[in-house]
Order: sequence, then C-alpha cells, then structure tokens
Amino acid sequence: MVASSEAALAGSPTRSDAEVVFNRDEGADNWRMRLRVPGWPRQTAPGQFAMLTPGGLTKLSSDPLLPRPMAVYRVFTEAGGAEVEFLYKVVGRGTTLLSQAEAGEVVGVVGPLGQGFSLPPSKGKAVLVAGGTGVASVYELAALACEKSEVWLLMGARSAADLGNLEDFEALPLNLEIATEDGSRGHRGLVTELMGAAGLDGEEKLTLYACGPTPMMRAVAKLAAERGQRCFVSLENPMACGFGVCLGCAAPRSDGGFSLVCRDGPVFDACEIDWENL
Amino acid sequence: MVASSEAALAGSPTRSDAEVVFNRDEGADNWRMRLRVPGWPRQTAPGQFAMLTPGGLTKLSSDPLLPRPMAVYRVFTEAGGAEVEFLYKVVGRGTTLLSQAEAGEVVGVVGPLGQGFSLPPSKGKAVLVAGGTGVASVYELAALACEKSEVWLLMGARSAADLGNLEDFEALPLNLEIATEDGSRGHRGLVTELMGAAGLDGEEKLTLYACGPTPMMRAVAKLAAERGQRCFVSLENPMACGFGVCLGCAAPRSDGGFSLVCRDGPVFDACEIDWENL
Amino acid sequence: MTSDGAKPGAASVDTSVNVGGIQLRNPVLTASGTFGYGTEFAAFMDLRKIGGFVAKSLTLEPRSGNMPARIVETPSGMMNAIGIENVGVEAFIHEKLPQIPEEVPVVASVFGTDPEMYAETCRRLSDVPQIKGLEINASCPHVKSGGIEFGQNPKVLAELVRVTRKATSIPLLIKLSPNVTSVAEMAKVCEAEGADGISLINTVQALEVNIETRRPVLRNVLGGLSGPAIRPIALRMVWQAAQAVKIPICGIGGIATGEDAVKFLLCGATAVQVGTANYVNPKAAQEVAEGLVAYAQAQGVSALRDLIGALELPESG
Amino acid sequence: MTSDGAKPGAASVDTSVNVGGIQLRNPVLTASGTFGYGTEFAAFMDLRKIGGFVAKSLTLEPRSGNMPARIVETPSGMMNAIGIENVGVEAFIHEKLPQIPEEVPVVASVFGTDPEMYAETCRRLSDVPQIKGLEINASCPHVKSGGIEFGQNPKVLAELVRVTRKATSIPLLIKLSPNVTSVAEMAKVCEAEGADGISLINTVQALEVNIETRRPVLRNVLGGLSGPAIRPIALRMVWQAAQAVKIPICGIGGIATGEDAVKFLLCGATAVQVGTANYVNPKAAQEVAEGLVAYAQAQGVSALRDLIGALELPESG
Ligand SMILES: Cc1cc2nc3c(=O)[nH]c(=O)nc-3n(C[C@H](O)[C@H](O)[C@H](O)COP(=O)(O)OP(=O)(O)OC[C@H]3O[C@@H](n4cnc5c(N)ncnc54)[C@H](O)[C@@H]3O)c2cc1C
Ligand SMILES: Cc1cc2nc3c(=O)[nH]c(=O)nc-3n(C[C@H](O)[C@H](O)[C@H](O)COP(=O)(O)OP(=O)(O)OC[C@H]3O[C@@H](n4cnc5c(N)ncnc54)[C@H](O)[C@@H]3O)c2cc1C
Ligand SMILES: Cc1cc2nc3c(=O)[nH]c(=O)nc-3n(C[C@H](O)[C@H](O)[C@H](O)COP(=O)(O)O)c2cc1C
Ligand SMILES: Cc1cc2nc3c(=O)[nH]c(=O)nc-3n(C[C@H](O)[C@H](O)[C@H](O)COP(=O)(O)O)c2cc1C
Ligand code: FES
Ligand code: FES
Repeated sequence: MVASSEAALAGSPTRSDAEVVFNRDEGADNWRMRLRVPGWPRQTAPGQFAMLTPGGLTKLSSDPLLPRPMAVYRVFTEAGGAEVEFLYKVVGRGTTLLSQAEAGEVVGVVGPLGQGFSLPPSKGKAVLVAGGTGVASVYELAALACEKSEVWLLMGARSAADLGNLEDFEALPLNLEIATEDGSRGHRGLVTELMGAAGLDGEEKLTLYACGPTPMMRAVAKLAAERGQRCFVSLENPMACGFGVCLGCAAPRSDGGFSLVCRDGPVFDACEIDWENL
Repeated sequence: MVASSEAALAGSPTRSDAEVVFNRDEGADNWRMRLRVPGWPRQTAPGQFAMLTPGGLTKLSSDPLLPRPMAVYRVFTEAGGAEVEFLYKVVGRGTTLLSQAEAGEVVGVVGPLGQGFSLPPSKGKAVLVAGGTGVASVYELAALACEKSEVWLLMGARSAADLGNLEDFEALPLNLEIATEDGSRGHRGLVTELMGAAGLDGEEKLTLYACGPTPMMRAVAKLAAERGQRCFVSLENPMACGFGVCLGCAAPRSDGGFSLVCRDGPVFDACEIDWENL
Repeated sequence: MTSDGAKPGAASVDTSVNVGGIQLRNPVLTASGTFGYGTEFAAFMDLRKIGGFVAKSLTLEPRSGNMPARIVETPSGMMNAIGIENVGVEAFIHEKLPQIPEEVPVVASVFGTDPEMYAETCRRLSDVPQIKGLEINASCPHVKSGGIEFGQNPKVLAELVRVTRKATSIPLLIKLSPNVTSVAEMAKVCEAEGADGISLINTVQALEVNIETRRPVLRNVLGGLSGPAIRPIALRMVWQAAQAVKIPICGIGGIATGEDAVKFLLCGATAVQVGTANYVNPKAAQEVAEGLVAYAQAQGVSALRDLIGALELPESG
Repeated sequence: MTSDGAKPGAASVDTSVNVGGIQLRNPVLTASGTFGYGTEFAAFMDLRKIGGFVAKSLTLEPRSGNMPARIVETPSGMMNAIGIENVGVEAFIHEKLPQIPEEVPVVASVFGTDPEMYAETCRRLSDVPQIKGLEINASCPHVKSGGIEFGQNPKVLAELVRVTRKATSIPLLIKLSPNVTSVAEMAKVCEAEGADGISLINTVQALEVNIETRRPVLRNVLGGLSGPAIRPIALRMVWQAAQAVKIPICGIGGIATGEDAVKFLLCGATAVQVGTANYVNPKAAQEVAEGLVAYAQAQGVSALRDLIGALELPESG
C-alpha cells in the first residue's frame, strides 16, 4: 500500500476521465490540448507519456478501439491532480477525434507512464534533436536540463509552418537552432545536419537526446556511437495498453530479446536498441 | 431517365452529406435538428422518413455502423434542395452522436424514403393519435389534413415535460387534446382513452392515424377494426438500409408473407398488419 | 482501358479484370443480399460505374424468409437472419432483370435446400444473356435446411459443386462459408470439381442477446455477422484460399473504401464485392471503384490486375 | 454472499460461482495475455474486486516472442501476434506470484509446443497454493509450432487434454480456438477426456495489410483478432458449447461492460474473462463485476448463478 520511493519519484499512474481545459489548432494540423487530470501525481519524469481516449474511458464507440499514446508536454501541478498539456499532430482517426474534443468534454487518461529521460550530468552539455511531433517529448527535459547544463535544441520540420508554436521553447535559456526541409526557416535540410554545425562534434562529455521519426533517431544514434557520446532516444512503437501487459510494443534489443517501449521506455539508451530490426 | 409521375410526387430520394443548420435540446432528451440537404426533392409525402448518419456518409468510425431512421418532421423547400427538420429523442448511441452534431457539421442523409400517409377524404374527419416520438411523423400530415378536413390530434406522453415543444402544432387549426400518464398535463392516462372522449366513436367516415409505441398502435388498430373505421399506422422496425435492399425491416402481414416497413411503409393500413407477430 | 474515377490529367488505369470467365470493366461487384435486384440503387449511383452486381440469392420458388427481428447492429458490424427471402428465379428473370441497363453484368446467386434444387435453378438462369455468371451460395449460416451444411462439409460441398457444374456451362463461382476450420481445404474442393472461381466470405455465424427480454435478438436465434468487424477475418481467408488454388477469388467482407479493396487484391482476390457498406452509403460501391483507381494513380500502378496477389511477405525471422 | 458494487440500500446479490472446482467470489476473471502477471494493474483497480485472474500463458522455458510489429488496430478490435512471450514457469512461480495478494485466485495458463511440454509445465504449477486452476491454451493462432493445431484437430486435442489431465489433479480448463467448424465437437472432446471446464474463445485468426508497403502489418503475417468486433461470434460459440457439454464454461470475447457479461452468462457461461478491454480501460474488469451486480439488482436477481444458461428461446415459428 505504501508506494516505493522509486514509484513516488516517477509518479504512480492514474486512470481517469479528464476535463478538457482547452484544445486548440496551432496550424498545420498541430494541436495543443490541456486536460485537468484528477489524481495525476506530483512528479512526472520528463519524457513520460499518457494513453488518451477521446470520449473518455467508457466511450460510446468501440471504433477506434485503442487509446493513443501521447508524450506529456508540460505539467502544471495543482491540488489533487494536475493540468497536463499535450502537443499533437492530427494524422489519423484517433487524433482527429481528439481534436474534436471541446472544452468541458472529457478525454480518458492513463498516465504518466514509462521511463523518462536521464538528465545530463550537472554542468555538462546537452544536445536535444527533435523532429516532427518529437518536440512534444523534450520540453520538460529542455526546461530541466537548462537549469544546470548548457543546452542546444535542434529542431527539424518539413517547413516553417509545421514547426507550430515555439514560444515555450524560445522562453528557455538554451540555444535553439532550426532546420526545415524546404528552407522556409533556419537551415535548409535535415535537422541532423545541424549537429555538426553546433561545433560539438568532438565533445565527449556531451549527452545527445533524439526524439522524432525513426530514420532521424537512427542517424543520431549512429553519430553518437561514432563519436563515443551518450545518446538517449524516445521510441514511438504502436501500443495497445501503455503499461506493460499486452507486450505489443516490443522493441528488439541489441543484445537480443525485447524491451517494452511503454514500460522500459519510451526513452532508451540508443546503444541498447537493435536499430536494424526496429 | 425521366422520373415517373408517381416518383415525382413522392420525390426521388437523394443521398448526401447535409449541413446542420441548428440542433437543439428541447428538454427531456427531445432534440430538434434542421439539416440543409442538397438534392432533396420538391415534394415529400407526409410520413416519409430519412436515414441519418452522424458524421456523414463516409464517417470516420464504423461503430455505430448503421444509419438511423428518422421521420421527416417538416420540410422547407429551397433552390436545389431543402431544409429538413427532425424531432428526435436521445435513447442510445446513434441518437447521442446525432445530438453532438453542431451547426456547420455534417450529417449523412438518405431520403425521403418510404410511403407516406393517405390524406383523409376531403371534408372528412381525421383523428391523429400520436405517442412519444410518433409526434414527429404527423406534423406534415396534420398540417395538410386540416386544410380540407376537421382534425383531432390526440397526443400522449409520460408527463408534460416529455411532450417537448408543441408550438408548431398549436399554430394549426385543429383540435389538440393531450394525455399524460402522470396527469401533469391534460387527461391523466393513456392517449387511447381520449379516443372515446372525442365523441367520435360511431363516426364511420372518420379516418384514424396512429404513430407511436407498438402497444398504442395495436390498441388503436383494434378499436378501428371494431368500429369499422379506416386506420393508418406508421411502424418503427429496426432498419439497416431504409430503401428496400436488406429485407431486414420485414413486418408480417395479416394475409401471411411480409411487407417491408422501409419500402412498403412505414405507413400501412392497420388491417394489413399481423399484429400478433409484429 | 477504362479509367473510372480518374483525376483530370492523371494517368489512366486499366481497371478490367476477368473472374473465371466473367469479364468486368472494374473489379468492384456488390455482394448478394446487399444490393437487392439492382434496381433499388438507381437513385443513388450509376450502375455502369461498377464492375457489376450479384443479385439476392434466388431459389426455385419464391421464399418469404424468416420471422422478424431479422437484423441487429453489433460493434462495427451487423447480424442478419433474413432467411433468403426472394422473388424466385422466374420472377427475377422476367420482372427484375429487364429493369437493369443492358451493359451491366449480372451475376445470379443461387440457393437451394438440396443439390438438385440448386441445379435446376442454375439451368433456368444459364441461358439468360445478361447473366454473366452464377454464384452458388453454399454458406448461408441461418437457414435451417440446407445452407451452412453445404459449406461446412467437404464431401457435401464437392457434391454440390459437381451437380451445379453439370447444370451450367456459364462461369460458376462458389461462395464459401467462413465457419470452417480450413477454408483452403474447401477452396481446393471447389477447384477440383471444376468451379471457375470462389467468392468468400459469407457472414460469420453469430448470436446477439437482449438482456431485458433474456432472449436472442434475432427470432432465428443465430445470424450472420457482416461489416468492417469481419474484414480482417475475410482478408485472412482470401489470402489462405489464394495460396491453395489457382482459380480466381472474389474477396468479400467489410469492404467500404478503395483502400479496403486494395488489401483484398493484394491478398490474392481478382475482384471484390461490397456488401453491408451499401446500406450505410448507397454510393459505396462506386466510391470503392473510384478509390481503387485513385490508389493506382498515386502508386503509379497502370493496371489494377497488377495488384492481385502482390502482397510481399517478410523473410521469416 | 458477497455484494460487490451494491448500491446502498439495494438488495444484496450472491455473486459467487464455481468453475469446475475453482471457487470465485464473482464470475469475472481476466483473460490470459491481457492482464500480465496481475501486478501491473495495482495502480488502477483492486484485484480483490474481481473473481480472479488468468495469467499470461507460460511455457517451460522463458520465451521471447515474435519480432514486431506485433499489434494492429482494426474496426472495433485489434490483432496481435505476440508469440507467447513469457518469463517461463519458474520465474512466474518464484518472482511474479509472490507479488499478488494472497486472497486473489490465480489461474495459470499453460502453453507448449508438444503435449509433454504442456504436461511438465502443469506439474510444476499444480502444487502452488495460490494457483487455483490451470488453463490449457490449445488455441494460439499465431505461434508456428504447436498452438493452433492442438485446438483445430479433435484427435490432437483429445491427446493434449488426456496428457495434461494426467499431469494435474487441480481444476483443469481447456481454452478452445474459434477457428473451427464445430466448437461443440471440440468441447465434447474436452469433456470426454476429463477436463473440468472450457474457456472460449481465443482470438480469431486474421490478417491486416499495409497498402503503402504492400506487406502484412504484423511481422508474423497472421494474428489473432480480439475485442468487441468478435463478441457476437464468441457468444454464439459459448451458446453452442453450452448446449453440447455439462462442464462449466468461461465466456471470453469482447467483454467490456456488465451488460456484455450478462449476455455470456445467459448463453451458458459460468464465468467470464475480460480481455482487450483491460487495455482500453485498466479498471474494466472491476467495472464489469460491478455492472453484473447492478443488472441483477435492477432485475431482482438474487444470485448471479441464476442467470447461467437462462436464455429463453423463441418457439420455433
Ligand atoms: C510514447 C509515444 C509518445 C508519443 N507522443 C506524441 C506526441 O506527443 N505528439 C504526437 O502528435 N504524437 C505522439 N505520438 C504518436 C501518436 O501516438 C500517434 O500519432 C497517434 O497514435 C496516431 O493516432 P491516429 O489514430 O490519429 O492515427 P492512425 O494512423 O489512424 O492510427 C492507427 C493506429 O496506429 C497507431 N499509430 C499511428 N501512428 C503512430 C505513431 N507515430 N506512434 C505510435 N503509434 C502510432 C495508433 O495509435 C493506432 O493504434 C507518440 C507515440 C508514442 C508511442
Ligand atoms: C420509420 C422510422 C421513423 C422514425 N422516426 C423517429 C423520429 O422522428 N424521432 C425519433 O426520435 N425516433 C424515430 N424513430 C426511432 C429511431 O430510429 C430510433 O430511436 C433510433 O434508431 C435509436 O437509435 P440509437 O442508436 O440512439 O438507439 P440504440 O438503441 O442504441 O440503437 C440500436 C439499434 O436499434 C435500432 N433502433 C433502436 N430503437 C429503434 C426504434 N424505435 N425504431 C427503429 N429502430 C430502432 C437503431 O436504429 C440501431 O440500429 C423512427 C424509426 C423508424 C423506423
Ligand atoms: C442482410 C444481408 C443479407 C444477405 N443475403 C445474402 C444472400 O442472399 N446470399 C449470399 O450469398 N450472401 C448474402 N449475404 C452475405 C453478403 O453477400 C456478404 O457475403 C457478407 O455480408 C460479407 O460482406 P460485407 O461484410 O461486406 O457485408 C447477406 C448479407 C447481409 C448483411
Ligand atoms: C495481446 C494479446 C495477447 C494474448 N495472449 C494470450 C495468451 O498468452 N494466452 C491465451 O490463452 N490467450 C491470449 N490472448 C487471448 C485472450 O486471452 C482472449 O481469449 C481474446 O483476446 C478474446 O477476448 P477479448 O476480445 O476480450 O480480448 C491474448 C490476447 C491479446 C489481445
Ligand atoms: S503497449 Fe502494451 S506492453 Fe507496451
Ligand atoms: S431497412 Fe433494409 S429493406 Fe427495409
């Protein structure tokens, strides 16, 4: 009955129907939703996620059936729970339904789930590489890391419009650099190309973090391995449960066997992953 | 390619995604929805219905799967289509979803469908007995009938609140009498008990119309048979298609065999129905 | 060489397919029992935009079907126990068929309670020019005599195919039941007895209960499940049958969009049949045909038949 | 004499049932593979509010399962091909089981690639006090060696039941495959070989395709369909099995609410297992148990077991 100290740190997950505080379109199919979640624990590790069900946990319709995993973007703790913010892109049926939830309606929440990021060593340097919806996973990490370390945040997107609202990031004391594939903002090209530009190639005491499309994470992981730098990635495998019971989200490990992305991740040390078979 | 004159009268049905003009709660789970339906024909027979699909004909979710049959309450013809009004009660999943459709969103419509009411003979007398959501089926009938005949409209509900908004009916030149089971408005008891009160028991040239719960229609049909009066009823069988192809809505006929409620009805001469097996 | 649904300027797509001798302008048919006798859809779509249609199963004599309730909705599906209500083979030929535009290929579905009844119905339909093929409904899961037994027992099925094959020389498709341990085995039986093709799946036998009355919802107790809910089951069976036989397959089960139809072609179907979706959206079949073309254009596929059986399997790992 | 979920003042309902010797405080179990080893749900619900749980299928040695992708969503359902990834019987007994509150009845699910492996696993589980029964998974539709063959061939199934029956004297349930022509036949085989009960259904074999890559979505190609989509199929099979045998049945398939569970009891199930619904709502099983009580109270039913097999059939008309 007494939560272990480890559980208390990561925060024991809750399941509840949460009220939508706001849910707004920020352009280019990027949405920002804030939920008032009763029972959300006081501590959320940066990089944890939640399973969201449009319509609530006992929704009327069984199609789509499964909840959708979403990174916790920001948390505002309050008495008895928290307001939890998510950034999401509308890509299919579940996210379309999510975008239709209006203030006052409910969204089912199970979370916070999974293992978050390890922070960079105090006074170390950290480079966060985020692409696409991966940016949602790194805000809390960036905010925490830049309290004690020097942080570079390299953001990539197809074009400037896809970047969404960067105000929160711009308010942080970090080095923000941007790459867009069409060159409409910042560097023209892939975000991984900024990694050299940051002038940190040789730096061994640097920690790398990558969140985004698998090819991007694979590229960052490869670079890190070559440079002998520590690298964390946040994987996005399809999930049914989100809390380690369906075994559906397995990711092959480099030592053979599987890790569960929802339980052992979503954050992994990049060298633990079998990138060939992912 | 040229529509037959019969089809032109009943109106050839259309299928389209219709815009919600308004959709409002009128209390006690009674809702009124108006749709702007492109291609809706100029003529709708009183008593016809439409199949409605919340979310439109190519909706995102396949649960619930089937469209919901709803009587056409009122029609306002306009160039290239019509505004069509429905009165519905929220009873399950489909009607709950319908009630969530907001102005500007779309609802799939297939209609007008089925065979409507025959009007009472000119200068004849007509008694319309409507219970529950059956009232939605009789407004256009009442409005047309009272142009040329004397009309009694007997309405029944559990209590006054369930009656919903009667303004439209009160504006018609007809004799409106009300029965509620709890006596909160009008006669306390069943609507069929008003049929004697109307003092029309012996009247042979009277046409009876009944819309509502099956037990109520069965009672009216029985009375009509005893009195030798003509009686029409509007049946509500479960439907998949609404236009005569699934054969799911079959109602047993008194001469053996089946009629299709969606194609041959929903309005039937009461003596054609096998009330025992319905 | 047709190009239904082509966007202006987009490459034209060859949509034609041949299902066991039935030449179709595109691979989209409609499934028996979900398209009536073809006349009911005129208000909603253009019959000439689909490959053709399979009419409601016919019996030698008219049949009045089961007592209601006959249908019930289930999660992403519906169940039915209509009981093969139909006008009978003669009324179909003389009253219904003349209403269909001549250029629309019609496949007649045949049902019976013993093989000889099937055969006689086949004979009567075989000389009608507009009827391009027959589909033997060997798999109705809710008719008491006959019906499912034909589709569930390989020996009985073999006998049925043999007898109907003798009765007709026009293209003969056998519609299989999904309520079997091995659909591959049943498909092989059909091929061995000379069927020109296979249609699958018919509905999955199911039961739904009303907890207020504590009775089955359907008066027939059991019914057949159809709709998107069964699509992954149907895809599996089409794939298994396609591995087992060389004769062409009509894929059926929960198809509502062009994307759904693509999956069936990839799994080995030569054509598809749209069923329950016709009820939800009476233009669904035409939209499926258009969606197939749109997919082909987007993917640079010049003939839809290049998709048939093109599923790539992973190296076993 | 328990009364979970009772409203204050409402009549108390006797919820206890006995499934082939397994005494349960209420008829709601959770299904193998959907409830992990029971430890994962502590944050979301009170394990003591359900009848008990069936653990993930165990093999003699730990097993690492199939390569991903392992799951995919389908209309009102999902497919999986996990491949019986599990910690192995010893780790289960020594590491997982001690974490479960003592008063929670555990049913261990057993899987193997030959009957002797099943039997040995059964032996090791039989003397563990908290394990109240064994469930033989004779029906995994996506494991290549073993698995589905046991559940699809009556002779092979008989042999499996015989061997495992000999290996244990604690209550033995056999979990059947829905991928068969006659579930009644398979149920009879189990009864004849001395099984104490039957669990059904396991997942329905299915296939889903990615039309961009033109590959099966699951790396294993085939997977098992679960969730509300299959509920009407499961209900039908439970009803058919209940007609065929006297041993008790655990009904499984798409159960998400108390109402769903009532349907299974009416069709002849003595208990139910909640599966996929646990993923959607981690408190689903507890809510199903509460819903059963609420139904009983509303209907004036004093013992849930009075609902078992209480389905009324229409006079045949
Ligand atoms: C740990 C984790 C954190 C995530 N955080 C975010 C976030 O903060 N913002 C954001 O926009 N997206 C995030 N995603 C991706 C997000 O879950 C998917 O975009 C979403 O599930 C798509 O659902 P859909 O119904 O709209 O799409 P569909 O394509 O219709 O979904 C079909 C199925 O595929 C699954 N699926 C589709 N895309 C993905 C994906 N990229 N990852 C995992 N499953 C997928 C769905 O969950 C569903 O089961 C995250 C995924 C994971 C695993
Ligand atoms: C010709 C016709 C006209 C109708 N006109 C009206 C109207 O004007 N206003 C109104 O409020 N209702 C009307 N109904 C009833 C209305 O169709 C049902 O209330 C509605 O389908 C319930 O859907 P649901 O999903 O909310 O309920 P659920 O109970 O969840 O529905 C489950 C299934 O049962 C069917 N069903 C449930 N109740 C009925 C019913 N009474 N009749 C037919 N099918 C039913 C549904 O269509 C659905 O397939 C009419 C029915 C028919 C056949
Ligand atoms: C109401 C209804 C009636 C049907 N009648 C027949 C029939 O007469 N003959 C037949 O072979 N199949 C019949 N079917 C089965 C369909 O043709 C089809 O095989 C099945 O519904 C699966 O496809 P779907 O999921 O697209 O509907 C019927 C299906 C439904 C829903
Ligand atoms: C991801 C997943 C894993 C499963 N693993 C097992 C298993 O290990 N052993 C077993 O007997 N059944 C297993 N099943 C089947 C379930 O126990 C159950 O029989 C099936 O899912 C149908 O019930 P449902 O529709 O409620 O999920 C699994 C199901 C799912 C979805
Ligand atoms: S999503 Fe179920 S175990 Fe990870
Ligand atoms: S509802 Fe389909 S035939 Fe009447």
